[in-house]
Amino acid sequence: MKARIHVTFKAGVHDPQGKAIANALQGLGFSGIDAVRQGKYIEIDLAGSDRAAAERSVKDMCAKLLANPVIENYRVDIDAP
Amino acid sequence: MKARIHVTFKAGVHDPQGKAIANALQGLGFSGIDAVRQGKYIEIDLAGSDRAAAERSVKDMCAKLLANPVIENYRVDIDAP
Amino acid sequence: MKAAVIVFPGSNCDRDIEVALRQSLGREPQMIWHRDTALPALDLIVVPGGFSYGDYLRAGAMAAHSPVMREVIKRAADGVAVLAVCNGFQIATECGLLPGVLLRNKSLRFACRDVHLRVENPYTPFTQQYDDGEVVTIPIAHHDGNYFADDATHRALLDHDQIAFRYCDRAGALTPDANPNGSLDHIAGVFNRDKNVLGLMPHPERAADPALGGNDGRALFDSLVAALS
Amino acid sequence: MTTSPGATAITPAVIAQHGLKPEEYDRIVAAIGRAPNLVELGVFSVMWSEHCSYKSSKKWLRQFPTAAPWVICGPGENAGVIDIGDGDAVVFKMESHNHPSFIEPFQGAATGVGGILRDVFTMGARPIANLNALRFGAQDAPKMRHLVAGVVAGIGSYGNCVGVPTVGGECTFDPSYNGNILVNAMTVGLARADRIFYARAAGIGNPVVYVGSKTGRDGIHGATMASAEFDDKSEEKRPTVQVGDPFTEKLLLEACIELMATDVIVAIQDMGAAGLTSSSCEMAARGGVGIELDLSAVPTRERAMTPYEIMLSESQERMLMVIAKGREAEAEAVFRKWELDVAVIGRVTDTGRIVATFDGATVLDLPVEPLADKPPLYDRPWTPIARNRPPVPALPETSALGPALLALLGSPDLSARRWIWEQYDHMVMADTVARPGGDAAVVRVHGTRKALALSSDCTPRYCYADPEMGGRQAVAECWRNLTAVGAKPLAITDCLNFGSPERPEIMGEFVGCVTGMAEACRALDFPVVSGNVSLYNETSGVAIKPTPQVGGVGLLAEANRMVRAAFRAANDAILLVGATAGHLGCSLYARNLAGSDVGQPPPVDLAAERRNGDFVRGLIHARRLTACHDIADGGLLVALAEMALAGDVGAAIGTSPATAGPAFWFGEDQARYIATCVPAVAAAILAEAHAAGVPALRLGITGGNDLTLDGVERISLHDLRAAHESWFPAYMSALSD
Ligand SMILES: Nc1ncnc2c1ncn2[C@@H]1O[C@H](COP(=O)(O)OP(=O)(O)O)[C@@H](O)[C@H]1O
Ligand SMILES: [Mg+2]
Repeated sequence: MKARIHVTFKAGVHDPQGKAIANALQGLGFSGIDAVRQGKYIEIDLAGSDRAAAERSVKDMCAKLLANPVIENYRVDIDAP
Repeated sequence: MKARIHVTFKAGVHDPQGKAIANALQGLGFSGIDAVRQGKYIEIDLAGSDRAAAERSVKDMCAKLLANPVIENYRVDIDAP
Repeated sequence: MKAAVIVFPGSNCDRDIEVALRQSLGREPQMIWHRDTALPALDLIVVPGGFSYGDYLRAGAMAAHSPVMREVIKRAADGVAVLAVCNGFQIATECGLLPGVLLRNKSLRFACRDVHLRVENPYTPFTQQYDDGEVVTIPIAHHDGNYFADDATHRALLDHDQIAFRYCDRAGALTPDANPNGSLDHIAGVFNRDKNVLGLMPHPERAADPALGGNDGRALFDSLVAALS
Repeated sequence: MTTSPGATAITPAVIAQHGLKPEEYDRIVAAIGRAPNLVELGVFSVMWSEHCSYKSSKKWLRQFPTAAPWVICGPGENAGVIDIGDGDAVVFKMESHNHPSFIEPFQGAATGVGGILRDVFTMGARPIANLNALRFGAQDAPKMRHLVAGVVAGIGSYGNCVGVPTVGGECTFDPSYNGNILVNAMTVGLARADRIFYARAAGIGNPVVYVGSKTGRDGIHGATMASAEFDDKSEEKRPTVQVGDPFTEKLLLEACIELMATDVIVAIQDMGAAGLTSSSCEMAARGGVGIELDLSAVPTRERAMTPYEIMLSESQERMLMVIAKGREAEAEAVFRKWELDVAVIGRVTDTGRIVATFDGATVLDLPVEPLADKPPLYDRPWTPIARNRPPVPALPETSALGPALLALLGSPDLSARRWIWEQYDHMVMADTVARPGGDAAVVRVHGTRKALALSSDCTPRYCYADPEMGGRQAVAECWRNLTAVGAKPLAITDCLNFGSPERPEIMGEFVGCVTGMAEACRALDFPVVSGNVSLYNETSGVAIKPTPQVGGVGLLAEANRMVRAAFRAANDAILLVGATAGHLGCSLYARNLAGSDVGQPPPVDLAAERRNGDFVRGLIHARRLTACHDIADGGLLVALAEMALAGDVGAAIGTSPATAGPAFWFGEDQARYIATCVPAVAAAILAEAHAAGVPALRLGITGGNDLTLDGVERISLHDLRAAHESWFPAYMSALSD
């Protein structure tokens, strides 16, 4: 199975990378950019085929390591095996 | 409109961060982890409502700035306005 | 005073802080490999700078969840002093030993240079040999030193005198130019509420020998030796 | 190119794809007495590439002096080794990562640093300093900011993470690098003189051990790429660029140093360019033995890797070693402690052959000698270079030195490089006593009174105009920089960056530069102990300016006798040491006025260089100087301004009819220093200089907040600082492509 994890900043946390990307895109001549936010995308290949168990386990990974709950949210999607 | 961009290493490109995350998860007692890959996830809020134009423009951003095609792939999804 | 320095895979300021501690202490601190989780009796634990686990994922995140940090947290709860410098500070916030978080520098660039710091609380074992409001010069070297905390946490830091050092200019003023990384309220270092844990981004161990261009960090090590011996 | 041996016919097209000429192929067949299979062809192609074989350059490199009483190991090993007394040795080398950095600036530069660090710690040395020499294209060339930003961030990210301070380097801009930037990295390490490790396999039956990252399909044919000229399509060919893993490098470094404290290791070599192929062949060749490898035992990262790929992969952060039989468990314990992949993948044999099996079948069986020691060597045709340069135009008679000085200090090549070196941790290891921004960087030898002075130098515009003079000047300037802090210059490494050797005029540049370097090394007792050659630095037939980068190491027996370039206090006497003819040819001042380089470079008088330098070093040793700075790019007035800015102390300079005029102030005559001393000793120093045949004169006195010339022209330090500090950040803040 494959778990797809998105880790993003919580609203209100300053995201200097997102802001820098927005500036750079404007500098390149792209217009109409209201806001840019940068997060992380993590893919995990998992053994087994119990989707619910996998989801629980990956959420636990997020809580324990992959995201910092002070500043980040996460979302977990599990592809069908 | 919102563009969601995933930037990931091309197959075969060494991903030391992914490898380190896999090791750390194993160290935390998680089992059944075959592989971990880390990528970037970027959200861009765009003015306007022409979805096809937005997609073209964001793909151009990826090619010019957000990804390095030598080692990275990107995927662009545009949410309906 | 019994002092120890925890060494993680990827730590790289461990020797530097060992040298600085030895100078103030008169003998060697113990170097503890991260796998040796049975800590001896100690008065001071140092979590040094560097790039533990490469700083992959988030600076300090992987070391924060290592078994030895669980022991350090227990000792801190028992009142043992913990000094967490640079990557150590990042580890300490990641494992909840200290409040807040260290984000990417506002410039998005690594920054290595001397900065001025204002001593905000000299009434702790770490800072008692500094004067209140004294301006000291100590180098920084980090990519993720942009201190952030939510409003409630920030208020609590203020209410409990937990801010140890602020980035300032030569005269002690908190000008925007004097903030090297975008830190909230110019925060360069914080204590826990009990003042037995200090985390700071600047490297006092690099300013404890005049030949290196400054000696202002020395008082921090001398303070600890005086307070804990 | 993934196939099993025998499956692919060795056609002329396949041979050409491997960068081998038909005659070279014939030579292979003759050497092994049969046609090679594809794996064998791949192995030959990398071993006989320009990068590994030095086939175009070797003839000329023999000119370099490589011996001195203090040289422990000259060229031929992974890095050079010199003796600095008390049983301490310094191990150092410079290497290029030009092509990868142009394609992927961050990872290309980062892995360049990783590679040179391994070259040094593979010899048993703990790296204590990094330097880097960067040559970028014109400031407004496409993508140039992006390249600058990526290269600098990449170098920083790797060195900072490993925890080795990056203490110095160079960075200049010139249109000849528009399509071919140069990224040269140098590492300096410290070892015990009796604990140097060499890459000489020995002991029949000893196991061959692989340690470090797993092998992937990275950079296959990278070594061949480094020897093939760029064309506009190469960006599309997208050669795989390696991603650096500085964390694994740090583990590898600590593990190797830990194991080197025992006597388990017999021979060791990093897997750099051409990976397992070059490390195994070279270790076997140096030891005069054979090596047998079981490629199925190599830890791999990807599925279904072929023997061809395993032999040629350039995956980073890997080492190969021969260890003493029966000591496998000890080695394994250390590597497991550091969480590294380790495997026994072969053994030393007495056959003189390199043999590899895969899944039980022999996939490669070649004699080592032709591979490593008998590559084709070329005596390429070359034409001596005599450029017909326009002479320096008649420059306007001007008394307005101030504006000219401000313009120079605010120009790309003379502006402060703070934007770069603040991104490098230059203080980690807590021994950096002279930080970047001065002449040589100075790093203490940990726990002793000694220190090393380090500098990296080359002036490509001189080398282009007159290769031989430029070659001399590169060495002389490096020697001068080390001298200016008070160090005794001991030895150099080099990185010779040139265009295609298949063009006689490029070969002419090469021959000229090497000849000039060799002359200077001999005259200054400054031998070459290691180096690297990078050819084919051209895009669509446009070559870079010849860039023979020199990296020098000097010794301060007592670190605390070092002087800095900064004016130390007010009321010091300012002295100029060395003769000033006012040579404006090839100067930055003339370039600024003429819009391009004009005239011939300044002559380098090696005897004067040595006389003046030895005199200055003697003064520093005797603690008679308060500051010292060598005079180079931009000339005397630029050097004075740099000293004033570094110390935040101004100066009042008196001129005379003999000295007035831009040629005096901005000429780039060589062998010169500005020194300061307390006024009481100035007269004695001038008298001694005179007696020693060293031209010297008194220029003025330090103090105030301005540079004052003749009491007439007054340039405030504030304005100078603004000009000096603002160019780089302003340039980079416009980062948009
Ligand atoms: N320009 C040069 N001057 C002196 N020695 C050189 C030069 N170029 C290469 N060498 C020496 O030749 C040997 C092989 O160099 P190289 O292939 O670059 O080493 P590595 O395989 O470690 O990358 C080294 O010992 C190097 O020091
Ligand atoms: Mg090597």
